[in-house]
Amino acid sequence: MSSPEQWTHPEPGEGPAAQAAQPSPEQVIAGLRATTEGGAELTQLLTPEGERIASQFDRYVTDIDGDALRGLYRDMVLVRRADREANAMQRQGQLGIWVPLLGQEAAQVGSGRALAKQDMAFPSYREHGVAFTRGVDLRELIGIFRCTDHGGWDFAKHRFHPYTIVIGNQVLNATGYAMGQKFEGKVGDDDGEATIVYFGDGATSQGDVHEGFVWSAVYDAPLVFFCQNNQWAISEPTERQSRLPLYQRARGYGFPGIRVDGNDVLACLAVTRWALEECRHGNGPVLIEAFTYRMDAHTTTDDPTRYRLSDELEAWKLKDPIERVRAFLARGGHADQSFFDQIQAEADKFAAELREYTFNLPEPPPERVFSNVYAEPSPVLDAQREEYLAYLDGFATAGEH
Amino acid sequence: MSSPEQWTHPEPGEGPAAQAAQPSPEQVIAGLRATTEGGAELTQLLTPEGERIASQFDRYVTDIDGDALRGLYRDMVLVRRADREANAMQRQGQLGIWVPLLGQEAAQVGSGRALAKQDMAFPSYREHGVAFTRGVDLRELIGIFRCTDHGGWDFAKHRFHPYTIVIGNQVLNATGYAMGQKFEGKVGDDDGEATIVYFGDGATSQGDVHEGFVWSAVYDAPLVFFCQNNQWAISEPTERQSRLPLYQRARGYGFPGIRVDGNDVLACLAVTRWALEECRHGNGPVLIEAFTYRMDAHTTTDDPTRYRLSDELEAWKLKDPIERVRAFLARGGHADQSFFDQIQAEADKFAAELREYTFNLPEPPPERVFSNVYAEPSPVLDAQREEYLAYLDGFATAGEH
Amino acid sequence: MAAPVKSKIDESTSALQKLTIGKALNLGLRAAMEADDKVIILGEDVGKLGGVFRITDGLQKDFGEQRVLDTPLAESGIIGTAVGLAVRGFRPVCEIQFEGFIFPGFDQISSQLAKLHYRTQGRIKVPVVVRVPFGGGIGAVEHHSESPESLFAHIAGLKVVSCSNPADAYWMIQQAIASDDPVLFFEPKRLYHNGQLRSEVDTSSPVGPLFASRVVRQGTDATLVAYGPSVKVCLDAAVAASNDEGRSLEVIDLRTISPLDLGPVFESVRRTGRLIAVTEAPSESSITSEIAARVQQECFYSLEAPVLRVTGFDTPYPPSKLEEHYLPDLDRVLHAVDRSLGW
Amino acid sequence: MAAPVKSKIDESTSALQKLTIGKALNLGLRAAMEADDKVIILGEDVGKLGGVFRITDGLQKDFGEQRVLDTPLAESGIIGTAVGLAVRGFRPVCEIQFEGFIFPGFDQISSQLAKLHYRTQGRIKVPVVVRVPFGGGIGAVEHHSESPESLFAHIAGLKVVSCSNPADAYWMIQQAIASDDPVLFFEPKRLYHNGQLRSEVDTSSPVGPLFASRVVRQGTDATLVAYGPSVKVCLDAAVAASNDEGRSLEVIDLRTISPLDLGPVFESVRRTGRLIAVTEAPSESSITSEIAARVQQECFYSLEAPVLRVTGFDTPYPPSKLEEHYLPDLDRVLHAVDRSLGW
Ligand SMILES: Cc1ncc(C[n+]2csc(CCOP(=O)(O)OP(=O)(O)O)c2C)c(N)n1
Ligand SMILES: Cc1ncc(C[n+]2csc(CCOP(=O)(O)OP(=O)(O)O)c2C)c(N)n1
Ligand SMILES: [Mg+2]
Ligand SMILES: [Mg+2]
Repeated sequence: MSSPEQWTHPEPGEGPAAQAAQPSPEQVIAGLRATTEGGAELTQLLTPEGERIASQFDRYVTDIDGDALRGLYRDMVLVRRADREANAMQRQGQLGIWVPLLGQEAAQVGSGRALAKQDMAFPSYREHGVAFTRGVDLRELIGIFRCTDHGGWDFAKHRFHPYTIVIGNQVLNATGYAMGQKFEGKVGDDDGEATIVYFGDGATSQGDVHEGFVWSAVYDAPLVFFCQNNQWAISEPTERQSRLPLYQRARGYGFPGIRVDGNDVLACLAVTRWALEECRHGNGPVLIEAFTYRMDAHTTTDDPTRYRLSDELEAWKLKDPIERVRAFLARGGHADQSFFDQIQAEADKFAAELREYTFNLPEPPPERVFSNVYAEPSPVLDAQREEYLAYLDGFATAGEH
Repeated sequence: MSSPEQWTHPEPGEGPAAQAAQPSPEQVIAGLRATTEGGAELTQLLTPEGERIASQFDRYVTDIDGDALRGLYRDMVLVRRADREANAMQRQGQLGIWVPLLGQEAAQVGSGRALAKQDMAFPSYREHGVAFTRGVDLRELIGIFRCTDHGGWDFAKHRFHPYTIVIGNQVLNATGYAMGQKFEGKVGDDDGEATIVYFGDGATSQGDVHEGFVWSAVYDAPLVFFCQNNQWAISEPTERQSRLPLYQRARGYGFPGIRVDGNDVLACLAVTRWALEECRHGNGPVLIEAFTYRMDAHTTTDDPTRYRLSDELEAWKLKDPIERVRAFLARGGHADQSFFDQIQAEADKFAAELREYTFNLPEPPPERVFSNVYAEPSPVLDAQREEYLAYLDGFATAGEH
Repeated sequence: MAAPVKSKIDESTSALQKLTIGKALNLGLRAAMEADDKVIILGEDVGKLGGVFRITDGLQKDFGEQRVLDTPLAESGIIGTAVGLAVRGFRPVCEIQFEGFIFPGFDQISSQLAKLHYRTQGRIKVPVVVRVPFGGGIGAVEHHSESPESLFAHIAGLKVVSCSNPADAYWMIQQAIASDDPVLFFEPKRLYHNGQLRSEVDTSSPVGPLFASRVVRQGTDATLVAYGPSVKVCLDAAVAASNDEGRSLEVIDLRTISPLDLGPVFESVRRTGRLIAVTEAPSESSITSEIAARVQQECFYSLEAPVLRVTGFDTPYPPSKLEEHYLPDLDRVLHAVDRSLGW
Repeated sequence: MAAPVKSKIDESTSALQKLTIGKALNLGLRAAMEADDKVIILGEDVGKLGGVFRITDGLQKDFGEQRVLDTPLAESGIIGTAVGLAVRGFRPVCEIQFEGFIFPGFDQISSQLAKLHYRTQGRIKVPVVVRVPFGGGIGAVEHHSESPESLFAHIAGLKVVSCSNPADAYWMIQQAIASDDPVLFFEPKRLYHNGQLRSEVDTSSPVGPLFASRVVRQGTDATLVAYGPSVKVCLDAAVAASNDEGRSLEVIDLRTISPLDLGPVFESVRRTGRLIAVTEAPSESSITSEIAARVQQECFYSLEAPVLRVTGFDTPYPPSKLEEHYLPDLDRVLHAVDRSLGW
């Protein structure tokens, strides 16, 4: 089912079959490397086993008490549950495609919850978890994947920009936005504004990401570059994009870069708060590399068995972002089984509502093809619309369609 | 005469007049900064006063005896003389435009002379000095500026690629070429091949330059990135492109970057030899920032009085790349006045030949418009050519044209 | 939508000024910046230098470095940050130094600038203007003389215009900035400082709507349609045809390249029966192709000869010593008129 | 010029194979790689994964990582390094994952790939092929269903082709690779694995020259011209018109988009008097505009109705739930035939 031929509606038996991946020695090594902790430079506050460890970033999470941590846990469980539901809906033919975030919940919820209301976020296409933290109803997002629209939320209200699929180019848009915050004098104190932009490990190779680094450095833009290094750009491991850990890229531009355990929601929260604070006060930009792992396929059209070993996935399961919070909460007596059960029930309901909504999503009307191409009227397009609608009407009248 | 309206053939009195530049405080500071020695990290073998100082790169120039140094001196004098001649020819209306290299002779001759015969060079548009070291007859280059062609030399024979005007995009072409050297197994020992690519400080902001860095690092391409930081991208100081010295950009990619005194021909030779050797042996790529100064206008259409102070130029004159070699040669008894006179005479002859050739450059025939669009025949274009030539013939017959 | 309000310029000086196209653009930009402090200019060398053509001359001095930005050298960066600035509420005006350097910004133009309004069902507006000096005839080196406007006309979501005279330059740039849609604004660089075109501009009231073509010379025997620098060529040809052969040629300045406003062209062709479309761009899959395609459809029974095109050839722009052969000139236009009349 | 030589594939298997377009492309690439070891493939995910459409399936395994390169994620890098590799003597075949992602590579295509041969008066050849899966109808998200081929047709120095069936896919890709000119090769992605089109391919001899159009169905009442995925639509329409209304439609597969080979179209229109040009791309300033412009000129006295166009609309590609409205289908083509015949 996860075969790529999905794209082209193959008949059964059409197209080459997925084969078991034949990893090269380098790939095995790369896989192993990827499952280390991300190197000595990795910032971690919560180990995979759920132990809280001290960090220089502790002061950014002093307010995170049991309650707050339960909140983060809930966020992640709900987001994961919705992700799995959407994935299942795609398998059932209810969505054209789904882009799973499985494994990246901590990176997204941690960074998303670090944002203040006045901050702006520019996502790529996998940031359903960030969307959730920005108050976007995931039902407003599902149309993208049911192919009824390109995103239905109120971008200005949620301060959450539309998804961008063209790899890397939202980085420049975010840079411009952050420059605007600066030009408007909204930077300089605790109430300052900042922008965060999300992109992947693969995206770091694009010229636009570089230009975003150059511009934001030159204009001191209050911008946090949040790179989720999930180890893979579809089938290509991070080694295809860089010799060095990606957070080190910042070194060449003169702003700080930091690597955080992307499966540690507390660390992601702390480090992103620090970075945003830097930006708010005019010390931006900052690059964060969240070291994480894409636990599912790239999208539902992808077949990762062709290019990576299941061992790798098994190793990363031990670092699951949700399990470690659960362990910490349980061990510290911050939550008991009834809490976990209640969250699970809430998540099931959340997913059911998403499913229900999706199934009932109306088909957009044909005139939508022609709507909003321009903000101002276009006679040429008006004529095309009129002509096409008249043509459709012809069928209706003739009863043929 | 150096007014920009040149571009659009203004009538006398048309267009805004050039004003005396009103430097901002930052610009003054930037200007001062630019005239320091380039920082503690600057590699220098010959001081502006012509003293030879010890360097870890000495071992790359052990063969540079008096003879060889006189050769480098000659190269620089000839190249500068030709540059001035071309500049004058432009003023006299004989060239459409000229791109002066004044002040960058050491960077170009030093790096160019470091190349082995089998190496390949990709220039930008100011590398007349490099062209000279590659054995390109400058007369084959003048057509570009007389606008009769886009470069007339034998690119494969000289291993000197056509000029590229679109900022930065030759960097990717050079990267591909260097990858090819590697794929062909021409890398790995003393006889290995390498490629060098030239670009400016402004170019470092372009996405293509970044992608060249990424690709060459990932494919271990034998490529020397030679950035002539001449402090200006037309009217913009380097501070508009980067917070950090440009050679540090390499840090983020995992290959070495080094800053060399671009007005020191010996240092440029040594450092480039080192970098090429690294590449030849498979340890590429390498970034070199040659810290130099554009002593003339950006091109003959530019008016630098609008954006920089003459003080800056005066300070840089004290670091003239030719004078320091002359001082060293004279002081060490490696050359006497008759040598300098002889070189000057040779340079004058060289320039006169260039002038003579330029004046006699034939106009290209009209059919050239249609030639070589494709390597293989194109009937559509053939028809356009025939039709146009017949139309021209009509005039000839009618005696009207 | 921010309509162009009365500018300080008008108050301080007479409403009628004799201007070149270059000066008119400069004053138009100034007026737009005075009218709306969300208007900002960004590009390479637009600050102290005033741009390589001096179109932004004096603006940084008067409006400061946060409204006239000398940017890093990267066109994708210029367009991409302009999109972000527009999302934030600014009205950015980008300068691309020469049309040949717009291509590194192509992705931002086609994937973001053109589509953001559609993608968001109108929730996000991107009132960005991209100013592009274009065309040949200035004796320049490579990449400095091209005419890529047709590429942008093919991309839905963009508006594309070109001015041909000082009054249009002054007003169209302000109207483009006031428009809530992204506008690619093509400026006939070889005419910037052309004194022949210097003419009185009424800075007190606009010359008409932005997205409208205009008959600039009336005639009865055949119709010429052009835009930007080719309008002057056509007008000169019409004068010559009238003087030398007593022929009456109608000339239409397209002004808006996308959306096309072909109403005046159809109307004219129904009268004259003949149309010649003129542009410096290569002909293949171009605006002139579109004009021919639509005119043959709308005026099928009126055409007495096929629509003819006088264009640059389907070659890269040649070395500029050869550009007189490449560029449509008065003779080639008149030759096409002869062919049309002789059909 | 390296002509496609007889491939190992032919020897090991029968010369007649039943193939889909996707498989034919895969075998065509394999044959080209066997014939000339300077042929290398580069793109995103073309190695182990075999490309997201599996067109390069198995090639890295058999030819190694230096001939099938999984590149960093950057399209300007893919095209730009391919140009450099070509200068070095390689024959690179780039894969752009979806047509919507070609734009970051636009500058390298227009400034280097298209012009290097001209700029150097033929001293440097750039035999690069850029493979681009294009078109809609696959129910995809944004940027995965566009048809940008007209943009490249407008750029002189490029050749642009598109295949519509397995035999052409197999041979045209080899001919494109063997060509010394840069070729943009547009592949009808929605037909890659379409079993209906699966047909016998004679792998022993080519189907004809690369840059030539072809009449794929003869007819007398009107002519349909199309390329890529629209050829199937036109053929289906012709069958329907014949079955339902006894109408005889001629169908021409353009195959070469630039240079256009309109000879067969002119010849056909002179017989039928009517032409409908079909494409998924927006119509404005497109290849269909060019076809209309040239046909109205060359066949002025033969046309009994104007050239009509059935195209995508001048909007961005809509959310794919709406694509059935956007894409020309059999009904819209037949509707245009009706209009033409009723003119
Ligand atoms: C410019 C561009 N090229 C190619 C693609 C196709 N594509 C979609 S996602 C992807 C990989 C992205 O990898 P990464 O940046 O690591 O993000 P991830 O998907 O892992 O979150 C590719 C190649 C695209 N969307 N845009
Ligand atoms: C893509 C592109 N944008 C703009 C230009 C116009 N332009 C020509 S040279 C130049 C400045 C280049 O500065 P730098 O890279 O420092 O090189 P230098 O001229 O100083 O040698 C600019 C903006 C261009 N040629 N190409
Ligand atoms: Mg990734
Ligand atoms: Mg410079």
